[in-house]
Amino acid sequence: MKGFLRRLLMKLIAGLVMVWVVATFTFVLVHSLPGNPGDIEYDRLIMQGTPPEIAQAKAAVVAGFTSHEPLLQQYFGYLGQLLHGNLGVSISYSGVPVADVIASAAPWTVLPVLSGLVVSFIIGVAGGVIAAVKRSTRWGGLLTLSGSLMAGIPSFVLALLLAFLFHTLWQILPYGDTSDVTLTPGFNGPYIGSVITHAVLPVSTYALLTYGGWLLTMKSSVVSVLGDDFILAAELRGISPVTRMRYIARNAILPLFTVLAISVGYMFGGSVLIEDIFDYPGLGNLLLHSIGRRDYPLMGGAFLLITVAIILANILAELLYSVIDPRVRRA
Amino acid sequence: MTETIQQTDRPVDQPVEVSVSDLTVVYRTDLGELPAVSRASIDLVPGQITGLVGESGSGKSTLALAMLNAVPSPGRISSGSITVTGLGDVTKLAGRKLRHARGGTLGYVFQASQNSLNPLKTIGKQLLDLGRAHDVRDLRALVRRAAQLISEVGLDPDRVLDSYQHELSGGMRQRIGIVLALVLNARVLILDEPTTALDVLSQAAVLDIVRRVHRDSGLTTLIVTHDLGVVSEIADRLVVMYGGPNPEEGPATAVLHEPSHPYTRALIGAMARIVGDISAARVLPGRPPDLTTVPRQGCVFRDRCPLAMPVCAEEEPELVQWTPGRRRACHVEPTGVLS
Amino acid sequence: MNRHTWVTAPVAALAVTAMLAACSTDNKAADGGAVYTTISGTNPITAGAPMNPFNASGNYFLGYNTMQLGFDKLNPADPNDFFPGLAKSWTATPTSLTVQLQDKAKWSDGSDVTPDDVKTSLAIALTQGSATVGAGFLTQGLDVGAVKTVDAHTVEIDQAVGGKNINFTRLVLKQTIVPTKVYGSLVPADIWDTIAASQGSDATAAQAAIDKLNATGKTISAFAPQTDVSAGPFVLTRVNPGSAVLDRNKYFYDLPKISPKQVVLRHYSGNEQIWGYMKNGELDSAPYTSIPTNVLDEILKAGNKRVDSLHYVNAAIAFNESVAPYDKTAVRQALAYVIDRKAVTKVGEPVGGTASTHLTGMIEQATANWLTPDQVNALNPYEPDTAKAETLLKGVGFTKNGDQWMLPDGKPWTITLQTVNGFSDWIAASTVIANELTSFGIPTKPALTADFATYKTEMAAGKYAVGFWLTALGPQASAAYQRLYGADNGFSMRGATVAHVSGKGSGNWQNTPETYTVGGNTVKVGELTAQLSALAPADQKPIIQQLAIATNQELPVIPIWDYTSVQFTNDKRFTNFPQQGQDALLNNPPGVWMMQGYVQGKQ
Amino acid sequence: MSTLAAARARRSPWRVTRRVLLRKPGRVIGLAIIVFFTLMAIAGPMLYPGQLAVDPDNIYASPSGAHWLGTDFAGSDVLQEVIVGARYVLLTAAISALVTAALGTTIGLVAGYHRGFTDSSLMRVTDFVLTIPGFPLLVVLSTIWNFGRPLEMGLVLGVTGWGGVARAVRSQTLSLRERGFLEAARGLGLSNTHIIVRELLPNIAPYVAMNLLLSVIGFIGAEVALFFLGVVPFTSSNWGVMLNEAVFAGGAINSPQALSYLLAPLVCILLLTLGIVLFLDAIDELFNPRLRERS
Repeated sequence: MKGFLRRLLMKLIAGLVMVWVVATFTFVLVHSLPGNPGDIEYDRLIMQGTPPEIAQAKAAVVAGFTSHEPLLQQYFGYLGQLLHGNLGVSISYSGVPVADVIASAAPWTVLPVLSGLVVSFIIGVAGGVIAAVKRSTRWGGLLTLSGSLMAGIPSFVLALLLAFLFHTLWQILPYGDTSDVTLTPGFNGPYIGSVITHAVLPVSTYALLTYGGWLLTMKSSVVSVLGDDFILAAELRGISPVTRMRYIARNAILPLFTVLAISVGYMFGGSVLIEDIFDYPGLGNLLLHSIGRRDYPLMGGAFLLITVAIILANILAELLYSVIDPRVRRA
Repeated sequence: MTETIQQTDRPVDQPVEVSVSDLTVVYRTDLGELPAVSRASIDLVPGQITGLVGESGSGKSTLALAMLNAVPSPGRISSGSITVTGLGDVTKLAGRKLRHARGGTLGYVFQASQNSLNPLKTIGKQLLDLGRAHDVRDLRALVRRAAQLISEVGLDPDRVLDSYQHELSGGMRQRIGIVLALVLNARVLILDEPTTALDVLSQAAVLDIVRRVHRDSGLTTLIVTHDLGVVSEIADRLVVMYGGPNPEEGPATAVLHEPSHPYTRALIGAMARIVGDISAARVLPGRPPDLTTVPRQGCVFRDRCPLAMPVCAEEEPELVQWTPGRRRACHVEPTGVLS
Repeated sequence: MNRHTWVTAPVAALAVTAMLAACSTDNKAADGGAVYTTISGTNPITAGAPMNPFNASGNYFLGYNTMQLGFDKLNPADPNDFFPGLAKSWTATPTSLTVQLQDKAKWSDGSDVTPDDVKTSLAIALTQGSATVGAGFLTQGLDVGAVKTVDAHTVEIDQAVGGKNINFTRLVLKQTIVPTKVYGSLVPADIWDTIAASQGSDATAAQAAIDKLNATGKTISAFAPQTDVSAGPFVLTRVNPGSAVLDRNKYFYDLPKISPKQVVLRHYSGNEQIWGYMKNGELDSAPYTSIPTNVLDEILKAGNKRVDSLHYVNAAIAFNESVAPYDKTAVRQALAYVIDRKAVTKVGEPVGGTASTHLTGMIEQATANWLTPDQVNALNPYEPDTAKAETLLKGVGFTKNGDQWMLPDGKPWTITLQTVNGFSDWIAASTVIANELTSFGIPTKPALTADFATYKTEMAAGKYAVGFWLTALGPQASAAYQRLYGADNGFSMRGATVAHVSGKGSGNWQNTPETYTVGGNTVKVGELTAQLSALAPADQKPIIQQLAIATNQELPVIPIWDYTSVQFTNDKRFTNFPQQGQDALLNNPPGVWMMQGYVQGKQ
Repeated sequence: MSTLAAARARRSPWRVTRRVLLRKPGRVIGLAIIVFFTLMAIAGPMLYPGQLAVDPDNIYASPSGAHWLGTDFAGSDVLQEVIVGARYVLLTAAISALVTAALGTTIGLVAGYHRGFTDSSLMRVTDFVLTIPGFPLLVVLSTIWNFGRPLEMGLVLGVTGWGGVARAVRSQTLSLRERGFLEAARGLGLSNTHIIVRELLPNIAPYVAMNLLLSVIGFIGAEVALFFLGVVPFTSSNWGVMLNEAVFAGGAINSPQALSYLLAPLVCILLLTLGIVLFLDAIDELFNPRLRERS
């Protein structure tokens, strides 16, 4: 247990170092973007038909939130703020704390991603078991093929295809919003129902996106566990089929934790496209918005958050792994 | 010499614990169903340790698995019977009865090189799983019995029961395998290559334990091995296998000292260690049989046999008794082999 | 929230969902009007943004819950022509503006809109970047010197000492009026002293004052009020992730005119979403989007009505004249002859664009307004004519080698036509232009810049020789010509004189000559343009005429199409929408239409 | 019986490949699809030299004899665009695969071979590359660098996408080590370079090949996605550009006229993915003989 705690601590420290590296990387990246928030605001207003003198004034306010200190000084300031858990203030939201902006966007990424993860996990793992057991039959082969195909299809192609089929062609599912706007948000049936129906397409996209990973990993894992000696040994000792299934399941599930981390990363990364297509006000959209408006702190914050989610998923996978595998826990 | 044979010979009326008769196991392949074990017959007598020897691929492991009616797919028992006292014909058993026979009456110990333990559960937990699977009411008694057995095999019960597989050495795992095979008071113990992949010291220890528990519990034991050294140390009887019907069987010392079949002789020749004469060591020519290359007609060994005759290609030799207690299947006269 | 609620919440959610799904009620307002659904084109709706008009992404909606003293009619002949807003009427002197507030003007909490609210609002306006040292003070900015309460409904706004801004009325009327009770605490008590200091002659003190104002401005724009206090016809009830919901303000001064009970403004991230809503008949009106013909058909089929109005902007091709051969007038003219603007418009902006005909640097309507018919007829329309183009090119030393044109120095002439990502109309147009030019013998490749911010930066750095640009900004001709002969061309005003800079870092990327020769006369474009902003419209005419004719001859840019604002209305739920031709109204959001008595619910 | 001859015949690489390929019809189809698109990428632009013809009077035309897949926003032929666009997509994927293979294999091999400090520092870098969310990073990068050309796009994709291959190669190298492979080679007195290049590389090549094919799918997805999102400036036809135009400018989701413009590139990407996936199955079996003998 001591060794385990020590490794967890090491993982956390490594995670923190990674956060620092990513923060630095993001900082450099973000500040090498050409253009500046003030100019963009000015042109945005001009294109909306705002008279130049008023656009100029408004753009000046936005520009006022942009730091003009030397970059190195900004960098240390940024790190200092990060240490205090402060992501700074947004430029395009004129001084609203980045954390607040992100907090209001995060649920629209996290909830669909997690729902998608749960759905894809259930379907993918079940499919993987079937594909493993029936691997010599035609259906098993087709199931495996479906997994490889889903793992290969680009997320946005999938999203567009789903939108086209279910929205344009068959007109059974809504697309391009989070809920029916005529409904009052809150704790009422129609609204919740509407949120759920609007979430079907994005969540399905997230789910299909990672379904292949689960299925393929589960399949090969089950196949290899089925061939393991101890399963035959258990059978020859007269262990009951239910217990044997439990043995198989627990052993076969181990490699899935690696997939968990990869899936989370993949989904958060894919959120940029999926949220753009389904117009979900989540982190991916926020990132695009912040890039378009050159909102450096917001861009850095959104990017950092997505990265931290991936790092956390990795640590979580590691944790789960060691909970279930004594070879790791008691080594 | 003949005296020895007489001593270990089995009187005709001696009770038989396990009787394998005319057993054929086939594997389904692209080329159709090919036999891995063909018309094998073996009797296991209580109180005796029977050694089953042959090269890899000779079908000895398949036979051992068949005794638990556990031939892995795509293989199946196509004919013959395996009668175990108190259980009847094992090949006819299915479902719960079969499951209770395995581990209950028939204890099976795996090759030492294989991991026969679930890596994610402690030995104790796996013991409890075993108890539950066999409807053992008093699990405490089971644990006590296991602890006793573990002590008998020379390990510390408390430590072992709380250990995971990866925390035990190869020799320790093998002893645990024996304990788990016997903990439910099996009467028949089948060991598949129990010493392969163990170092010399562990090998000796494991064999010693097998001998002891066999004696103490009055078991009927079958050791499947390719290692004639093991057999010479421990077995009372010896059955030699090669693809089809056993070429030869008889009391261990007799067969080892007076091989009456060219294959047995070749096997012994390849294992010069047991006679201590390195100059006598010869490599067994040719490749061991495999499903696709085994001849379909005549003696299966004839391609590699130095004494092969034209008749060997046409007719399969029958397994017949030639001296009391010893049977052989060969067209060549015993004297022709022994000389 | 206590623990118990937390635990049972999911269970309750399921039960409620099941119950309400079974007997789902119609949420549409029944009493006193329907729900008016539309799009706010100005800001995407973000649930996390504050309800603050001074926030760059704030949830505030002009004409609905955000009020000005008046609403701009975009009248090119009179920049101070406004619809009344919170101001019922106003009278202007050269140095001040006296505003009569609406008699019944009230905030949505029932309190009166007072002169003090106006004073606070104008002070805030001066913290919002309006006060900047040396940026055209006394000619351009919102130079409010003092705000005086005359009586409970009358307020006098004075220009700073010495100020004579002819646009003063317009600038004041356009300011957002917010309640003192919400924003007052953010405004320092001595703000007017600071404002005075910022306008003073002591440069150091002025700069310090401006820094102080800017700091206040930042606090104000980041401020997030708890609730919306509106003096407009609606008040913001809530902001959802996909929409903002505004309910009718029962204290609105002209309540009987407001028919909808509720306004829902839907979020959009791309034009295609607005098209989808319209196709489903979900919108009562929709703002301008760049639209392809096939989609237009779908929208019209769904029962929406198209309403066009003027849009004071056009798409043009701009040149960096420091790069040869674009410094030659003949070259630019030749290109204008080669590019078939009608064909290009058909692909680029088939619905919301009309091909430019007179190329004066202003939109067509403005050209017709400012120039006499004779002058208009005398303008060169540059009808597609490759023969003329060839003559012009050969006249300045170009040669043709086979199919390909050679520069005077003998090198082959190729063009990279720069556009920017996301401007799908420009991109589509550039493919056609490239096609035309290539067929003419100038191999042309369209090139894209990643985004507009980069485009602007690189354009200002003089990296593009030929690229798309928005020109003819209006409605004032001064704005249109500032675009051509202003900062981007190195001209800037220093007090009464005009300075000209060029070269690296000057911001001058157009690099036209400082003067043109038109009909033997020298036209000082920079100076003339600078004069425009200080003149009353009537006095602008001769200058505009000079600039228009000079621009038509010299073509510092080649305009391709004038944008038309194509809006849609749907009379399924409401009637009496503004009609085509009511440009002054159509240029304002539907909230303003309602205030002026338009848009009634169908019962 | 000529079992020996038969066995030898079975082991000839060409025969094996053919046999493995022909075992399932899907594999042949997969290979056919890949070959088809590769030919399209090579020959397509030659088929239609010069610029795409525009026809302002024939915008978003329905499929017809003259335009099999209809026309786009400028009246250009959609079929022609799909064919011409294949080159960019595949060329970019090929370049990025090359970069990924080079970087991933080198780093994986060196890390697995040297272990210790070299290994752990190289793996930290790999972790970093794997942790940074790839697509958002590309979106940000696209604003900084103009990678509108295949070479640049391929480089960027390759440079940001080698993590997976490096990890696979390293673990494969480690497992070769475990098997005493390296000790044996060292025992023979072979130099490090020789061992890495001559001994390890051939053993690892199959895994690199498989991982590459997998990452090629990812690269195609990513590059097309960048164009679709409209963050990368495009100068030529590309499937992503077509999708972008179809959805954001053509209203294909709302208007049936632009449908073929939307579906043509979509189907191409789907087909190509399917082809690679089907073909991968064959490669998998070729390099994993265990699978071969099973079925």
